[in-house]
Amino acid sequence: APANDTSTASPGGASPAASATCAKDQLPLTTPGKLTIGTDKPAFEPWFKNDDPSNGQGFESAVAYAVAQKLGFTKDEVTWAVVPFDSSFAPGPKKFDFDVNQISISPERQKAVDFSQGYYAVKQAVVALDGSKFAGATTLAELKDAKIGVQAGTTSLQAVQRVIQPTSDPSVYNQQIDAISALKNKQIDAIVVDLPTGFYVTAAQVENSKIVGQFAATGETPEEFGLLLQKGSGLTSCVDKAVGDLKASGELATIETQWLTGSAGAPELK
Amino acid sequence: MTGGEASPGAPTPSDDSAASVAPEVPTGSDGPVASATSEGPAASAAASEGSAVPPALAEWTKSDRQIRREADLRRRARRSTSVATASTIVVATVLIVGVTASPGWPRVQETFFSPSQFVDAFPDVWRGFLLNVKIFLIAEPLILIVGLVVALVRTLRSPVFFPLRAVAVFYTDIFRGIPTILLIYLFGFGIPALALQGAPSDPVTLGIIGLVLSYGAYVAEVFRSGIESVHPSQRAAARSLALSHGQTMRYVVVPQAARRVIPPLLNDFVSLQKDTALVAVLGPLEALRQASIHAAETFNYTPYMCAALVFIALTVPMARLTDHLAARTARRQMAGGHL
Amino acid sequence: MTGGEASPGAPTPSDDSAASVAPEVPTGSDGPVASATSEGPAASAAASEGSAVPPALAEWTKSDRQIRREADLRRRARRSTSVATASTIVVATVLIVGVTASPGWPRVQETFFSPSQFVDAFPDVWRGFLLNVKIFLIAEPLILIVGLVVALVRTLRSPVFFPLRAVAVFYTDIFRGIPTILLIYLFGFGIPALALQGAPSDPVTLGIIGLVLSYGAYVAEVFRSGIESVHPSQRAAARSLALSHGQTMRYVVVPQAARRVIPPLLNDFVSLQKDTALVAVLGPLEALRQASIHAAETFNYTPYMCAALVFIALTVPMARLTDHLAARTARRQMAGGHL
Amino acid sequence: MSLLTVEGVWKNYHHHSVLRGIDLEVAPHEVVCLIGASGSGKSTLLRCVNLLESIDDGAIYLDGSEITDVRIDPDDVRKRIGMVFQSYNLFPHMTVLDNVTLAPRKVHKVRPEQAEAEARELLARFGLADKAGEYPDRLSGGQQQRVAIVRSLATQPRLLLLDEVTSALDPTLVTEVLSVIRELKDAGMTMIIATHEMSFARDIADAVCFLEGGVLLEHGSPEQIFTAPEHPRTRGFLQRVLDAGRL
Amino acid sequence: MSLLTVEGVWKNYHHHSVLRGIDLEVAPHEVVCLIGASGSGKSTLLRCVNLLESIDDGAIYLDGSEITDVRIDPDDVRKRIGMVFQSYNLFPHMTVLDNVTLAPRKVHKVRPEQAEAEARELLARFGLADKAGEYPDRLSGGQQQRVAIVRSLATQPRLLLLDEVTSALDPTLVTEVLSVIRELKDAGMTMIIATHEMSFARDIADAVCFLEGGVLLEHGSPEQIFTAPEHPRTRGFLQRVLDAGRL
Ligand SMILES: Nc1ncnc2c1ncn2[C@@H]1O[C@H](COP(=O)(O)OP(=O)(O)OP(=O)(O)O)[C@@H](O)[C@H]1O
Ligand SMILES: Nc1ncnc2c1ncn2[C@@H]1O[C@H](COP(=O)(O)OP(=O)(O)OP(=O)(O)O)[C@@H](O)[C@H]1O
Ligand SMILES: [Mg+2]
Ligand SMILES: [Mg+2]
Repeated sequence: APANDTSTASPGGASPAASATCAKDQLPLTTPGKLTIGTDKPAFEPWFKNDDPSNGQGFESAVAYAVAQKLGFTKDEVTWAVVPFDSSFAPGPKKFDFDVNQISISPERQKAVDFSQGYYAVKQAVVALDGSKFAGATTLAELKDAKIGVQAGTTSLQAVQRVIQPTSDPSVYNQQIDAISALKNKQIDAIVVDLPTGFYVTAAQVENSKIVGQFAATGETPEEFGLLLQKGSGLTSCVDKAVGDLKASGELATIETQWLTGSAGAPELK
Repeated sequence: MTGGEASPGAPTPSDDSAASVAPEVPTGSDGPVASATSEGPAASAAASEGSAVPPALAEWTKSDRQIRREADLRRRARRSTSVATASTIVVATVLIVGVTASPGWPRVQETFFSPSQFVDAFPDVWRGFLLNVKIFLIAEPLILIVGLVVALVRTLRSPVFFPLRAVAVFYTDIFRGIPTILLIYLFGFGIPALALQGAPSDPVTLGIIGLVLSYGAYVAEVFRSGIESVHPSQRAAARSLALSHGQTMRYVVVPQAARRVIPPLLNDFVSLQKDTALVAVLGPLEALRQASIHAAETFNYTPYMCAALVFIALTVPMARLTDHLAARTARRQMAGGHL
Repeated sequence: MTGGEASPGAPTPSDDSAASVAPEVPTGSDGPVASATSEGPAASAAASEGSAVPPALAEWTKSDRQIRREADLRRRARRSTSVATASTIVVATVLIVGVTASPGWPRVQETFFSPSQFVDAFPDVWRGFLLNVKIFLIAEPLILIVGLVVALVRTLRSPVFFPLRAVAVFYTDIFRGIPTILLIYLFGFGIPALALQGAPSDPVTLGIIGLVLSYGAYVAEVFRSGIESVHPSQRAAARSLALSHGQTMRYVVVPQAARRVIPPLLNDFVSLQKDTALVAVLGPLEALRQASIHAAETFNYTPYMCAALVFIALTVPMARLTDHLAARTARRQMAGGHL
Repeated sequence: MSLLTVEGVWKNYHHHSVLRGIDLEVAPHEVVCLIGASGSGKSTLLRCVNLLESIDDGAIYLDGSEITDVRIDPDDVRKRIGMVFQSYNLFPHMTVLDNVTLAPRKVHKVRPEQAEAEARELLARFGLADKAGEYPDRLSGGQQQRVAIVRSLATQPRLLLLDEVTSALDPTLVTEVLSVIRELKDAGMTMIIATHEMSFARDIADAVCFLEGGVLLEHGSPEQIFTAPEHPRTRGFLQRVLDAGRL
Repeated sequence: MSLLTVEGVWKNYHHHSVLRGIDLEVAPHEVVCLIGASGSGKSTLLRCVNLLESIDDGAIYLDGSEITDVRIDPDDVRKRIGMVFQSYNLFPHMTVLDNVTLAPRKVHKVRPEQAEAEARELLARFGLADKAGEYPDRLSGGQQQRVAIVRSLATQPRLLLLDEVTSALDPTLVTEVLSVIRELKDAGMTMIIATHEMSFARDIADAVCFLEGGVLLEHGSPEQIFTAPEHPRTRGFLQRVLDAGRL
């Protein structure tokens, strides 16, 4: 996952400037009549399937279409735009109506962009090769001396720095493939990714690897992914409401169980 | 374009018949000025720069001594060449065997040199590469213009132009100092953020702006050094003909400078060709980005090799051309030419 | 190091007293060979290259005409300079007002120039930058060695060395053609994947290997052009003294080439300084990576400005030094010097 | 009235004076040769006359009007003066014809066809008719200098300055250039010639000036200067030239 | 026995022969001057003798043994021959002293102190004692050429080749270099001198060779060559030099 983030976040920090109605024809869209949704390329499993966000498969693709439906758009009225993580938060006009890219909500980020309320509460997990030195770790303290790799632009890095506080600087890679190559090459001892990605990595990407464990919730507010919108966007309240409705109706939970493995089987690291 | 076709000093077949051990030289007649055909001492002097008279090789028959000597030389050359070749082959073989026999080789081969991955990635990488080429083709002329203008501003010597010159110096200093990728970030995300009427927001355009400003600073310096390398006497000669500063630059200095800067310029363009990949940070799917997408998808680095190949296919010929031109320039300068 | 301290031709205070409208010149005595002190024509000839005799300015009193002329000149210069300055200021002001008055300016200011973000990011960026500097300092000497060796191999003219030369040519061509970042990928992930005994796996080391091989190819070309720019007569002079090819290179050609290539070399080092950032793809936290981490965390680009600043702080002085040296070299070459 | 008047001209570089109050008059159709050791200021004087250098004192008049006045456009002056240098004279990226027609076309705004016709005529007059299309580096040194002279004549200058036009030439090529200059004298061209060729100076000059250390030490007819120099320094200089086998 | 024997030497460049069967003998202590127009092959011949060029036919013997044999190490030959070029002679990055001591130290393995002492002695002998610490570009052209000669003498060569050592010099600087060569002749040095200075050649040479188009057309005593040249081409050449005021 290119930009899956965790950090303390207040869920649903929606803009108060909510437009009165969320009628489809009154929404201020980038392209009239179309809902443009952004995500990075490639789009990773389990969030998307086959690097094709428009197939409705994968967790985030399904969520995006569910939100679109709530806003009154048919599948045909949804278009996808490639938005690299770095440019998703660039100031200025956006080429998407909202961006779904495993972006964690944080107060700092909310100064720059709008978020919907969270659609997924994420936890970080540690992945190591079977039989490696740190594969049997059960506590965070045991991981202190590990050389840990993370992906740039994710909040896994902050999690590592705050929770594990390793003795040596973590390695930060542009892409997950690089982190995984380094793991395979034994240049690093473990990688930290969000839990769904972790499951996917161990199941499909790295043979003989295992999830060492997941981080315990850090106390305060849980880390959540939110949909990203232009700062002050007129869509924010509607999108936020749509997510809220999905949550309330249990639809979101259904999508989650369909596409994401549960957190069972990943012991919590103390 | 009258006459002058037969270059003096070069032997022509018709000379052979007349050639003898002491070949004929046109003896000095009256002054060269009087003779409208420019024969006489002038012509013979020109010819004598090549060699007093075109001597043909025909009359030379190799002596036995020379034939023996050359056979000797060939034998010695053959011996040492084969030693060298053999040792090179041995070293190369050891290297190749060492790498391919290493425990990780199958994995490396699979990860970096997978033919099927190559075939899969190639169309996309190629499509991306066309974008690189497009960016390059648009950026290059703009860079040349920016570079030339800035360089010309820096040649203005009068104190009147101090502020302008200061701007040019500031520009070249700062923009050479910042990593190109940062400039692309800055322009790519900064200009749209200003939300100005009519400001471009297309990432490719913005990336090109960043590249132009970054490379413009380099090219300005290249042009400036080229301009300064033109011998001051050329400038004096032009000014003494009452050409103005602008005319001197335009007709005399810049054309000569342009030829001299072609090699370093091409060097910069080889780099530019590679740095078009940086525009990827703004989103466009150029070759490297396409390769990295494929790599990320398949967890295989072969697409990068694919990208390396398309880049090499363009940059190596360009680099060779550069070398060739540089060598020619150097030869020219050695030959001196100028009286 | 005997004598020769008083440079001939330069006026010394003691000359002033003796100076007259027609200053004294040592008249030619016997031949210079006989006189052990090298006075006589030789010395006077040397002096006359500066000027026949050091003429002091003391005796020159400005005429009224000249005083008026200079006042006139100053007046004209002042007028045009102020016009130029005013217009520059106007343009600059319009530009600044235009940007800051744009609707997006407050957002831009907040996103790119936030002091608090700057303060937050600076320590990490600085720490990262120290790694850049370290990589640079290790890579630089290695690059010089690789470049020099490859360049020297390419100067070998004998056919015996053909295979070696071929390897050198192949190396420079390929490694100049591939984007540096690709080389770093290849070495950074390829070498550890080989799982060879004793092969390095530390990303910084691997990154340095990639940089060295990439820049080594460039620097080899720079050295080669420097070596070829040494006038062939210098080589002939050395060989005629019975120095071997190696000795000629070592004592005569390379020292002269080294001086000439300093400017282009420094140029390459400015680029290297910036390209150390590419090692980030292998994991190390250098300045640009630190900046991007901060930017991703806060969705604010100010950390990039922070990185730009630390880079400028190093590259601009280096670029200025390069320019200065290049200008000095150019002046030297103009002066000609060599008989 | 004299064509050119140089009046108390000083020129300083950094810490020394290269010209130290030069006075010189050149009448129309007169040929003046400047002689003197290397560094005596011959080239500098010529460059000052052509306004390629600013002077530090004194004044220079051409046709009676001051050309060193700050209000004068140097290019207007240079239109009336031709100059040929020791070396690096021709523009190597242009053909002989382009070299010759550049100034007429761009400065004097002569129509291209006319400029070309005139240039060809001049080239033919100096035995270079068949070189019009050549690039300078295909010419011998002597031919190059002849083209340079033709180029400076193409704008019909009032005054021609020649700065050691033969000293970069192989001795066997010198003759052809010198005979061009002789022909110009016969055609009535006013010239100032800095030269190391004493025999030529003696032969062609109406007046010879001996410079040393930026001072015009002696000025007279060639007979007087070469056979009975007044100043001991002139004698010393000529003696040294004689020793080198060059008189 | 002759010191140097050149026997039927040919040298080809691309499509023409620059030397066309040169035969020449130089006895010990003899001074041979090569004269001829530019491009006649003087420099090429000297370069062949010093093995800076390979020859295409013929043979060259030094002290009776063939130096053009393929088994001979050229550096061994060059140790016994000194050569001074027209220009770009000195190494600009070394002081005069280092220029002079380089070959003795690195090639002849003389101890540094001894090399320096000998170099200083030689420099003093040629009036350059106080220039030992200077860099070449601080010297006048004449001084530079004198240093170049000293440098080639420092390895005590059997034979000295001088290639137009004065033609890049200002005429007023020529004398000092020529007098050095005169002194060398008096000291008994064997020399081959390519020169354009006819009066000097007449004065110093034991034998003069006239080259044209790579052929040694005439070889004789200076009196014979300069006053009664046999070959009409020699006469033509000398006439042209005379026209240029250089005899
Ligand atoms: N641009 C300059 N800066 C400093 N000094 C200069 C400059 N140009 C010339 N000079 C000095 O001015 C003096 C006179 O030079 P000039 O070229 O006029 O002499 P010249 O008589 O023409 O000599 P030559 O016969 O060698 O051409 C010399 O001492 C020279 O070093
Ligand atoms: N490296 C080379 N390649 C091709 N031709 C060459 C080369 N070197 C010399 N020549 C040619 O060989 C001929 C003889 O040249 P050389 O330098 O020996 O003449 P020279 O008598 O020394 O002339 P000068 O008086 O000008 O020094 C000339 O025609 C020249 O062009
Ligand atoms: Mg001069
Ligand atoms: Mg020669």
